[in-house]
Amino acid sequence: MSDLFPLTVRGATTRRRGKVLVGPVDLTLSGNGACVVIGPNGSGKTTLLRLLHGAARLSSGTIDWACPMAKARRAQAFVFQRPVMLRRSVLDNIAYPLIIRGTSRAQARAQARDWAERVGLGDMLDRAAPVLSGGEQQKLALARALIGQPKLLFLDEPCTALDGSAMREIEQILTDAKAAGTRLILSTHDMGQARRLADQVVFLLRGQVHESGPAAEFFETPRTEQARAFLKGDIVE
Amino acid sequence: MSDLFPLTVRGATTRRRGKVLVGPVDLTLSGNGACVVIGPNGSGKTTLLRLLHGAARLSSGTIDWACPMAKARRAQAFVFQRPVMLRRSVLDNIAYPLIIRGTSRAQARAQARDWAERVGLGDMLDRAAPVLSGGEQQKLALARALIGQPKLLFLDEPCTALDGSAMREIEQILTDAKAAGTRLILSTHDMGQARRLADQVVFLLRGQVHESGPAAEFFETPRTEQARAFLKGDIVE
Amino acid sequence: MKMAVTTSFHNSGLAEVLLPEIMKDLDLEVQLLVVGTGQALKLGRAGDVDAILVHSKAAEEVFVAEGFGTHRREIMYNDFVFIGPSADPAAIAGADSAAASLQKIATAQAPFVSRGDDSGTHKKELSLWVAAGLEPAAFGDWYKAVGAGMGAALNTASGMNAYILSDRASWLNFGNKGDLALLYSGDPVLFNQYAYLPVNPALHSHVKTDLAQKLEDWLVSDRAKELIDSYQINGETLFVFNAKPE
Amino acid sequence: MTDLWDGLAQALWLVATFDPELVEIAARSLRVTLSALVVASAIAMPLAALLAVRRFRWRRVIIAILNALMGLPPVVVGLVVYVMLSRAGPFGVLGLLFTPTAMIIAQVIIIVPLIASIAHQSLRDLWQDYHDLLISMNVTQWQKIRTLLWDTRRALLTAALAGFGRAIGEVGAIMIVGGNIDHATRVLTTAIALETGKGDFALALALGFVLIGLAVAVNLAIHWLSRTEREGRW
Amino acid sequence: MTDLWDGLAQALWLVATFDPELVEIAARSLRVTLSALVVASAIAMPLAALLAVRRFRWRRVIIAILNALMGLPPVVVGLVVYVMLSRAGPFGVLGLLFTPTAMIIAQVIIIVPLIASIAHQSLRDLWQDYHDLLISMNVTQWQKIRTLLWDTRRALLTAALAGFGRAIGEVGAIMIVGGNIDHATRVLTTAIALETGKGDFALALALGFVLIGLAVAVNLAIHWLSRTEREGRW
Ligand SMILES: Nc1ncnc2c1ncn2[C@@H]1O[C@H](COP(=O)(O)OP(=O)(O)OP(=O)(O)O)[C@@H](O)[C@H]1O
Ligand SMILES: Nc1ncnc2c1ncn2[C@@H]1O[C@H](COP(=O)(O)OP(=O)(O)OP(=O)(O)O)[C@@H](O)[C@H]1O
Ligand SMILES: [Mg+2]
Ligand SMILES: [Mg+2]
Repeated sequence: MSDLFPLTVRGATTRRRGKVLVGPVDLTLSGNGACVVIGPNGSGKTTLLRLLHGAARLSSGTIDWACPMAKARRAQAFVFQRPVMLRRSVLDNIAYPLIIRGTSRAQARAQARDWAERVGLGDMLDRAAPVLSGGEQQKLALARALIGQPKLLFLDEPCTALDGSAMREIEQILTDAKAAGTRLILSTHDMGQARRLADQVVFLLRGQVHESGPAAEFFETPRTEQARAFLKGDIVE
Repeated sequence: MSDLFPLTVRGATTRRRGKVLVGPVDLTLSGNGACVVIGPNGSGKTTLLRLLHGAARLSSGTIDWACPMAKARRAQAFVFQRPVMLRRSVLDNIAYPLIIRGTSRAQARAQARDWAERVGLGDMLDRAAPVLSGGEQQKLALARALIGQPKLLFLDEPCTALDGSAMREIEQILTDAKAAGTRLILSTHDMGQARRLADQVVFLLRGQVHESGPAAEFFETPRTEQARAFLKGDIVE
Repeated sequence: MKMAVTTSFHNSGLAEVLLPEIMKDLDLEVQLLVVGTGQALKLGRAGDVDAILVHSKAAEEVFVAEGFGTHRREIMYNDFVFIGPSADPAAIAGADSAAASLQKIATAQAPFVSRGDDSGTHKKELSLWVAAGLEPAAFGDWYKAVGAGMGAALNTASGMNAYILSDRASWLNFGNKGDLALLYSGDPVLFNQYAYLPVNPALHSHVKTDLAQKLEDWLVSDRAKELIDSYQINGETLFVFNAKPE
Repeated sequence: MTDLWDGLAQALWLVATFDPELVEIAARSLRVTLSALVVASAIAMPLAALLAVRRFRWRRVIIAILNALMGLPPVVVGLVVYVMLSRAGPFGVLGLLFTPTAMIIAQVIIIVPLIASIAHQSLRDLWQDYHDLLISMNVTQWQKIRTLLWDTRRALLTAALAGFGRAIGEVGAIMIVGGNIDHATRVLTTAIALETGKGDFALALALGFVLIGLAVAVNLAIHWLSRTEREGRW
Repeated sequence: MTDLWDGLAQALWLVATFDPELVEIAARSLRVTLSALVVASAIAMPLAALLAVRRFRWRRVIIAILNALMGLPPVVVGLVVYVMLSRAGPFGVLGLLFTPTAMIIAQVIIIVPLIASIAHQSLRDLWQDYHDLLISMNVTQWQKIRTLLWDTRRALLTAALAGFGRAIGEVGAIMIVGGNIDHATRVLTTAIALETGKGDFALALALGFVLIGLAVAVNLAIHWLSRTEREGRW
């Protein structure tokens, strides 16, 4: 927690074939709670999250954690927009992060069973993960990310495929994690969810941070024209 | 339109390794407009849509269109929950359905350019489709489905990855299509969207049709306990 | 012990008669490596076999002179024969010498398959052409140097219906005769001497000299003489034992 | 060991001096193998796509057999082709035995299962991706095959290269059907076998190194050429 | 043509009567090839996984070379192994030449590139799926390799079967290093070559059919055994 943050991003940029996907981004994140990244489709939310996590290559600029990079990486987990299912059973998927850290198989499975229960997958432990429904895959990815008790959890639109009650449950789990000291960085298109979870907001537009600040402030009195339009659901130019 | 419907489903069931995923489903769909399939995660929405479309194998029961099966299939299109991107450019992806029907390459591309513009992908025609962002992929899938002017369009949670304004635009496109006589069968977790688009509602629970009827009626006065709970966003048992 | 032998010797089938007897008499298991003459000499030079049995006098003498073999012991001989299409377009059947039949083939420009692999048979064939006053290097398309073992060359000749020089044993044992027939034989220049060469233990200490010696003694014995001389295929005697006692 | 160094030195020498005989047989090797490759690819790739796309009763059995045929003993292939093409055989009248055409036929038989198997793997994986979409679009069998072949062309290149390598290095079959006739059907591999039989291991190795160098060069060239496309990430 | 039918008839006869000589050499073929397969798989599969998982400077070049080596001419492999194992060579003291061990070594060299290339294809595709997740989990290189190998085991089976087929049908190399010694190093393919040289095509073809039958049987058996698992759809 405190040993990861503050996170300092200076001029971070990702390019592909000369085209700038994201950046330059300057950002400082500190303290606890959830930082919600919002922005129109293709504005670079996914790319930014991956960049912060170290899963995408930085073309220029720097990203510095309060501790060495390797240590910071180990304390993080990521739930991807399109969850990746290992070609194994649900149980083995959830237990996987523990097993690669050397936890005994029996213990890992016991914990995985717990987590499957908590996200509502308790009755399909032996099912092959790739055949799960969209929502079930998202739940699995979340359980798999949380089982390792990360200090920082990235979530890329984690509730898109969930039904109403599952969304509420997952939000509850996230709020609990937050209270227990896990720091969240998540992207979402659901402004309701953003309001419920966010302590801090980053508003992206065309690959750049257009506005950022405390959540209450941003949602009440957005400073820029574009943020106001986005919150109303209008097209942002 | 009229030559596809009424659709009559009798005892349709899908099993995998003995386990019933969906069914038995009895259903009759007729007339124009949109039929919205709702239900909790894993209730079988995706499976039912695929079953109706003929993309999943029927284990027992019958699905009858008002015209021969082969003809009915040709008049349909499907937007999958996880859009499939052909490993080609955005333009070639959208043009693909026309090209396989024998439209000349130039004409297909011209139309594809139009549709890309309409869904908001106009400035990334030459990008490789697999690198698109989640929302962009959904838009592409939609344009690709609509370009063939299907009489019946299946949409499996088509707006989950879209931002607010894109969602509004897509809903407008769908409403226009509906007005032009295209019949829609879509699933969604967004009850707001369901209310906006639905003429008829099918509420699935554990693989079976729990309740179905005209949209207005269903949303105002759901007949069953479970439907009421679901609409409130409570856990449905 | 391991012995490298030429394809033609092995194809004759004589090995299958001799080896069990050797096993019986000497309690010695001889493992045969069936390779081309050149390769057999090569294996001997490298010390990978204990002895070799080949039929290419000049090369053998060099082998011994260079010290790779202790000595050269002649064991037996058979003979070469001319094979060709049964219709015999070059009419060599009535020729009075090997040289004459070769001249007829060259004149008729009838297809002729040459081993072309530097083997004992090939060298013999070349020397025969020279003896007939002809120069193989100047031949036209009808002369096919196939670069293959005896069996493969016979297969090719059979496929092309061409003339070929073969040792009698390989020919008699050959199963894919097709339209081919034995057309000429008997000229003494066609004799084909087989010799036994033990590998020099001074160069390769691991060589089983004692076993090689035992085998040599057996090969020149009366017992071997009887077996070799009485070996027949289709009623034809193939080999003539001619080892001289030391 | 000296043979190895001698071989390397000779290989360099042969290549550096453009030894005319080497050039002749190397060119023949390439010509025969490339012809075989084109024919085999034209057969194997659509076949592989068909096996990926169509579900029929014996599909898995056919795939298993195709896998098994990857190991078709070249000598047996050579024999069968020989028997077929020999004058006593059904195609004897064509007079193809001991010609480069016969060698091409044998090579095609040997590499079709290899190319088909390797291609099938990639095609099947892509088909798993595309399956839902193409099925839902009512694409005809033939269009499915074309789409898959086109979109997986880079992997197909690997399959073709594998076939090329196998064909150019093959000797058992073409020795039998080609006959290793000097200036007519002698190629690199049969020349190597010949020199081995002669006991001239150094020359045999030299030719072998030239052959390997040729195969590696073709592979690197193709990989390098397909590099531009790779940038697109698929 | 008659040779073909004779061959088939003889093949049936040999198998039906359990001809002791056939059983001996077929068993030796299987023993040698299976040993080579185990060793080669143990080398090739982790190598393939490493090439899928690690990005280093020469990665693509190594993959291209591996592809090229799929076509390593068996005769050349045989020669190199011979030179190494010969009494005059560096490993001569081991006395391995003309033993089944030498044949296994040659086969391993021949099939490692084949198995690695085919395995690499599947591993790379799975890695594209898994990449993000495993990277984000800070999985060590070795764990990545283990995870990939385990989750793609069915495709690896295909790679192994391809290697098996290639090895059991190979003759050029094992002829040189094994020597085709009766009752010691004679296997099916060298026996076929021998009978071909004798012009006994029918017997050669018969042995060839037995060999092909063996390869097909092994393939079908494995495919059938892995069927249960297939049901899980991956
Ligand atoms: N390899 C690439 N080459 C070219 N463009 C790329 C590449 N990868 C991503 N992009 C583009 O970069 C932009 C940002 O993508 P990103 O996935 O970060 O968007 P996003 O904000 O997550 O969008 P969404 O809300 O739709 O998920 C998109 O327009 C995408 O098409
Ligand atoms: N091959 C299979 N084997 C076993 N179970 C399966 C298989 N395919 C799907 N299922 C299960 O069938 C159920 C229905 O899946 P489906 O994808 O239709 O749900 P859904 O209603 O679309 O859910 P979501 O809202 O999460 O997308 C799920 O619980 C899923 O895990
Ligand atoms: Mg995104
Ligand atoms: Mg679904």
